[in-house]
Amino acid sequence: MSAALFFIAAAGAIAGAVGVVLLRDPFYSVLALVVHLVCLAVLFLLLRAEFVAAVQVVVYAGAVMVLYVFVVAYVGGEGDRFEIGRLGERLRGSGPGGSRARLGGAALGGALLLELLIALLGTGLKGISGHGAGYSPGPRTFGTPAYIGQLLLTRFLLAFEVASFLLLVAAVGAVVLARRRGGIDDADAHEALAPLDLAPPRDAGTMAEGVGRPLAPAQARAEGALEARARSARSSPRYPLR
Amino acid sequence: MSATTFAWIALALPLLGTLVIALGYRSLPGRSAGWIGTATVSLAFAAAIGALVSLQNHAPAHRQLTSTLWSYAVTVGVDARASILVDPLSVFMLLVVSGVSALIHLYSISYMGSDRGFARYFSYLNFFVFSMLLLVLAGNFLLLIVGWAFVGTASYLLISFWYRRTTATHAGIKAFVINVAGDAGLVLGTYFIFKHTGTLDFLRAFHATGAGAFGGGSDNGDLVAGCVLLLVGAFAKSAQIPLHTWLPDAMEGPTPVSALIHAATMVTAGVYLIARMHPLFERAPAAQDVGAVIGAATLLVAGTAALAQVDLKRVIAYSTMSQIGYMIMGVSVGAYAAGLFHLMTHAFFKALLFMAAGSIIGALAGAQSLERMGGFRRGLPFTYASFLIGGLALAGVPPFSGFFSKDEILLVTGERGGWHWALYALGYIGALLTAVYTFRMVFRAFHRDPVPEARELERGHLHHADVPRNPITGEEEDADVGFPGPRHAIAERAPPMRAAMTLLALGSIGAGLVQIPHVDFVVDDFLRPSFVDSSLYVTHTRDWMLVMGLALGTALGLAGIAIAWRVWVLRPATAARLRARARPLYELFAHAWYFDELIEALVVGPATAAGRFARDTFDRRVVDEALVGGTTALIRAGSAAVRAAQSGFVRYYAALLMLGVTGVGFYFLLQS
Amino acid sequence: MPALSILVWLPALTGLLAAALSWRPWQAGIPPASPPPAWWAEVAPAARARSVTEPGQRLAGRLALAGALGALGLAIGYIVDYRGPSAGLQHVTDVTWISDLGIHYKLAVSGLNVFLVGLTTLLFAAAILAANLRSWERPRLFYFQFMLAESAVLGVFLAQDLALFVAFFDLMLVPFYFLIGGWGRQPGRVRATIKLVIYTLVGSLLMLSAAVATGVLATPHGGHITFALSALQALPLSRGSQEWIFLFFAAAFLVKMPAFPLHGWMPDGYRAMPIEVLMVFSGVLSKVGAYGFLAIVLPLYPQAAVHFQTLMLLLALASILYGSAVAFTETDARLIAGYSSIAQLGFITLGIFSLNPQGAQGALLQMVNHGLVVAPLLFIVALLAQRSGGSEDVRHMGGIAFRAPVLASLFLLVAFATLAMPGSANFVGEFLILLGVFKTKLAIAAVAFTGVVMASVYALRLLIRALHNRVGPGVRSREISLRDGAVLVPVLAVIMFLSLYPQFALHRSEGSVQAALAAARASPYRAVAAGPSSREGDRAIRLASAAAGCRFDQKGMICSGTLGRARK
Amino acid sequence: MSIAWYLAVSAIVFTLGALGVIARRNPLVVLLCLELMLNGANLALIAFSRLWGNGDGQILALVVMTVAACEVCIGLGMIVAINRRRLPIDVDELRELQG
Repeated sequence: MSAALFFIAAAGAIAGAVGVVLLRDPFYSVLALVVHLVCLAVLFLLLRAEFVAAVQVVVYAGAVMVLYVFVVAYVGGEGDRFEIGRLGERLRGSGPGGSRARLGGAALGGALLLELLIALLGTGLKGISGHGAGYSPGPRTFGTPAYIGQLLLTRFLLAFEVASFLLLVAAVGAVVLARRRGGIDDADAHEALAPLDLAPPRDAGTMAEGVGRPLAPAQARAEGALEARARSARSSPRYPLR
Repeated sequence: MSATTFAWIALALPLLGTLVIALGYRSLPGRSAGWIGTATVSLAFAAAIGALVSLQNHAPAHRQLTSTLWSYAVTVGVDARASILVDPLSVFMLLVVSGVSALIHLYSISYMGSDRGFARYFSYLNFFVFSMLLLVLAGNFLLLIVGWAFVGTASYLLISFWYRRTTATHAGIKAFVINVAGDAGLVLGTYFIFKHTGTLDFLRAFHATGAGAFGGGSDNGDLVAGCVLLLVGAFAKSAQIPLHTWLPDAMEGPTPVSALIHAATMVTAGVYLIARMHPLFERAPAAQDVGAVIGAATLLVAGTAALAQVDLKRVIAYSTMSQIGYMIMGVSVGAYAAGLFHLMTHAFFKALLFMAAGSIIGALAGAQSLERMGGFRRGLPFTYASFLIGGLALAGVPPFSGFFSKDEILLVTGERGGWHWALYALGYIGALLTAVYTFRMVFRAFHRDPVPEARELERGHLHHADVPRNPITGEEEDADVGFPGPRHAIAERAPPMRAAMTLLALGSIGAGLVQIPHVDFVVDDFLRPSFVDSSLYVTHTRDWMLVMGLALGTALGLAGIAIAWRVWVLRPATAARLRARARPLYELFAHAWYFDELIEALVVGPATAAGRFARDTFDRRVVDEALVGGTTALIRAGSAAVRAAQSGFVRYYAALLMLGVTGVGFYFLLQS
Repeated sequence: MPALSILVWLPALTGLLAAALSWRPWQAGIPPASPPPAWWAEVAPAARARSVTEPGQRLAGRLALAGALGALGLAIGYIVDYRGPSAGLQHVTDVTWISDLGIHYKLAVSGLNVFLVGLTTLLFAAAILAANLRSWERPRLFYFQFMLAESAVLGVFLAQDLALFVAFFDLMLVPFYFLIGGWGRQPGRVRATIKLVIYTLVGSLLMLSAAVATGVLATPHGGHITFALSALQALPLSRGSQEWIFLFFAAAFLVKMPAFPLHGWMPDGYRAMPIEVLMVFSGVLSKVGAYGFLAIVLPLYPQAAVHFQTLMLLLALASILYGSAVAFTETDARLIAGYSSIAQLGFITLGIFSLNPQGAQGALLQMVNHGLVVAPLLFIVALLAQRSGGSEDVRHMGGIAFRAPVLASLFLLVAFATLAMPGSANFVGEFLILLGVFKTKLAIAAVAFTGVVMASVYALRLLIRALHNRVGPGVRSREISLRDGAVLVPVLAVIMFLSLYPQFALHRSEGSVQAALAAARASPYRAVAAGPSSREGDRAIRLASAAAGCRFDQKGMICSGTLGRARK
Repeated sequence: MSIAWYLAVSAIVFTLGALGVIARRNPLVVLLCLELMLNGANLALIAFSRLWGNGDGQILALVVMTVAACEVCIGLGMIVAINRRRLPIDVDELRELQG
């Protein structure tokens, strides 16, 4: 039973990862990552890490990914193909796509994978082929929230606090970076965005915008003008939901 | 007071004068600078007399006194103290130098009276006297070298006194560099002696030499090397072949300077040196022979060259060279007393000749060429008289001083016998030449029909040039420099000049009488204590040689005068005819045997070329391009390689990171 | 006397203080009251005008000057306080700096460095006084860098720990990098700075590696590593390692001097530096190399010193002849001074590697003398340039003497001291140096004398071309001003004093010099250096080294016991 | 299932993420690939913690998640800022430091 579950979850996780890497469209990549995370959570469960699995689903697949979705919806960016060869091409300036670079990249990845496998599986650990330490189900046994909580608030209190502080800093940093005015904004950005500031679209920030409902003609024109200017600088159109 | 105290005073006074004049060059009114200088030197002369008197009070055996003020450089085996050695020899030089210097200071007050650099001139001149006294009083090698170089410096400063003249500055640097070469020889010779004796002090070194520091026998290799190197110094200073070329050019300096430094005192330092070092030289006969031969050669070369010069001062300069040739030869063959005696008389009559020449030059407003002279006999009677006295003394006509001193040198030379007879003969040939060129000057300048300037002078009007010109190149002087200045001085109109010349004339006449064979031996007896340890200090001579020498000297002197009379007065055309007949010989003499050209080609040219090559080619090509260029190119290449990695592609960095991780992992896998 | 650290760090601290106190942010950028004459820009591009206008300019300058004078006072105190010809260190300051590496912060006064310290403080005081006569851009930074340089140089001279020496040696480079690059004369100051830095840095790195190697190799098995010179002298290295370490040190020091053929940075560097900086650079920094040879190399690597003696002597000889020959034809007055100092430092190296007391004594004296002489010479060159229309080319000078007799006389004194006129202390130095060389290698001494003669040629040539002959076209001669005189006269006074009484310096340094030479003179390889024929020399070595408990193998001499330890 | 299988999966995921970081140009996707790598590491951590029956690995995994979250915040914030500056959303175009 657990074996079957493992294979399904593992297949899902790997598939999700492949999807993240290969899919052209950032939005699809995000969704693939969600799939991957969920499958990973299943694997965690199989490893008796209930709390971590829960956190994985709630925090990662839930919160973080939603953030992604919003940013992708706001920024978008052109979908690019998975193409190692482009790298070498970029480096050489824009020459013809190098098959050598592609080969090198692949070889590199292969070598890394091989090494990791050897390193992880080839370790002299005897238990690695077993199912791990003994496990007796119980209220506060290995992996339960109580167990984790106790560890976090006793042995790893410092790490816990530091992590929380790190989160705080990150939050503040994100706000500073992403806020509209000041700091890194330059003058023409100001007046370029002025119309948006003064007269936000009626349904700005609501789901309707994300769904891309046709707007009122006046706004359409206003935004169209804005789009034109934006497109000139930003090479990709604002990303619409399909 | 003891003799050393007097000596220190004599040494200190001119220095004091230098400082006073130099510091007060603005505030000193009128000619007071000149009077101060004269006063200090005269006082130094007085102090010298004091030293003489108090030295004579000692017993002859104890007439070598030393005195040390402070230790100059006493370290790691070197003993150089500020010490002086007072003995008859140094006192003798002290007297001659300070005496002649005092007179020449006096002369200069009028002669340089109208020069803008009056104060500067006298501070330099006092500095020279100080240096010369330091040289003769020095009690060890280091101090001797110091004085040696100081007189060279003073001579440089005074040669290029009129520093706006390119010819003067050239002459100055030439004189200085040749003298520095001499200093180098002196220092190196000192090393050789120090190496064996282990001391720089004269008396100790001589004592050690006597005690066999250079081995028992004579002609020890190092000793000969050292003495020859000392001779190099002596030759450079005393203008002996081949280091003599600076002296004729040195005539660029003011005439009193030529009289003092380049005739009477400094150029005779070489003679003093050899006399002072006789304990060393007598153990190195080879070096002595070198000195004798060079001296003889110089007296011939200079004598012949003097025949063909047209510049009055240059003629006298060459005659100085040849006279010093006599002295060097004399002290090298052991005729110490005779050589120093000739040094004294020569100081008198040569200074006198130069002063008289200065008077003529003044009358000609700066022109020095014999071509422009003639017939000054009536215009400048006093100058004529003194020039004649000097000339007779120089030509060695009895009873003038030169007659006794020169003949005594040759006499002792002959007494040595052997190959010295050759030197003896050469000496007398030189005597004939001397008489000829001396009276060539006399007749061409004072006899024959008067030049315009002379006529004006007879009418009582002193000629002034409308624009001052450089007597050598004829180019216009730039007016900043005083000379010839608004007015010139001639002895007839300047009491100080006349006073100085009178005294010197008396000296030139009478100085010979202090040492007349079979009559008195003042110089011999006075100097003997300095040469007690000398094996060559001979005074008694065989009578027939004495008689022959005196007769020969007189005859040759008169003959020379007769020849000159015949050639330049009776038949003035003769000179031109001779010149035309023996053109190459004349050229040889006129170019002074082409020594200048030789040195130019052998030393100066190559050195300059090497310098150019080093600067323009080597420094630029090899050092700058090969070394520096190579280094920078290397660095550039390296930095370029590193910079290429900084492409700015984040993905590229990531790839490199991965590569690194893979590599590290690979390494560890291989390790396990 | 107060601790040496005060002397070392006083300049840097006052420099910092000056920078801090003279900060006038609210009145920056006031234009100069009177525009400078056109030629002034060529003489001193960094200077805006003779009149000090920059806010805080005067205060910064005065404070820096006060610091320099304070250091000078302390240095004089140390010189006066220095006792006798004893070889020992005095006023030792010894603090453990990095205990794990055995690096000590150890400063001390010895007969070798006491006069160099005096020279350093004197020249820096003079140079800062000279700098005060001009107005600089960014004065606070300028004076701070200047004082920092003084601290670094003092540290180099006083350091008694190899690592500390290296640290100060490299610290020296920093301020000069900025001083030349930031205030140098255009054009070409950047190129000059790069050249200088590359040259010096390569040398420094070689030296660093050599120093580390010394500390490591000298550590006995199980012993604790140390870099203190006194300790290292007790642990000599094997001959093989001594030799390459010697070469590394020699490279660093010869570049610093500079010596032929490593002088490539010199012409550009000299042309580019502001004259005040050049005064100390040429006067003091060039001595660091020579001092390093005397205080570090000879005591620590005696066998290598003996082994490379001939090589070093020939290099020095080449420097003498080359420098003299170029100075002989050069027309840029600065470069005449520059190449002449190459020749002078050649003499100093000659003296040091004659490896006998006279030579070393002379070399030490000559270091001080050359510093005392070259700084005023360069300053006078600047003064002449002001009078000859801003050009430092002797072909544009001439006839300056007539309206400026005092300046002429000062120049005369300096010039004659430069050519080692007998009667000057320089002559005593050269006399001792050549005497030492004469005793070691007669031929080399004889050839070196040509350098003496050529020195008289180029010095007089400079003097005559500048002061005498006809007045040059652009020359507007005028008398030296009192302020400029205030820079020159103290230095000249010291020159005069040393000329009259060199014993003052010789007496104090005698013991230390002999101590520095002792190891090299005691080295068994001396036998080769002095041995009549090679075979006898070898026998002599074997005897001497056997006595010293050493044996031979293909790696050279392996010592054990008293002299050193065997290394595999 | 034996621990080895989990480890294998984590290795594969990590490698995929790494390749993605190299190969993709859209910063958003690059961030996602970073997440993949972190998750691969997480899986390994948890597997090992299971192997030892010790919770430390899980705690570390939690910390890694926190870090990942922070990284996402900052990364996305920067992307938004970049987008605000009208700069192309492409890591290859963003080469100079002063935009």
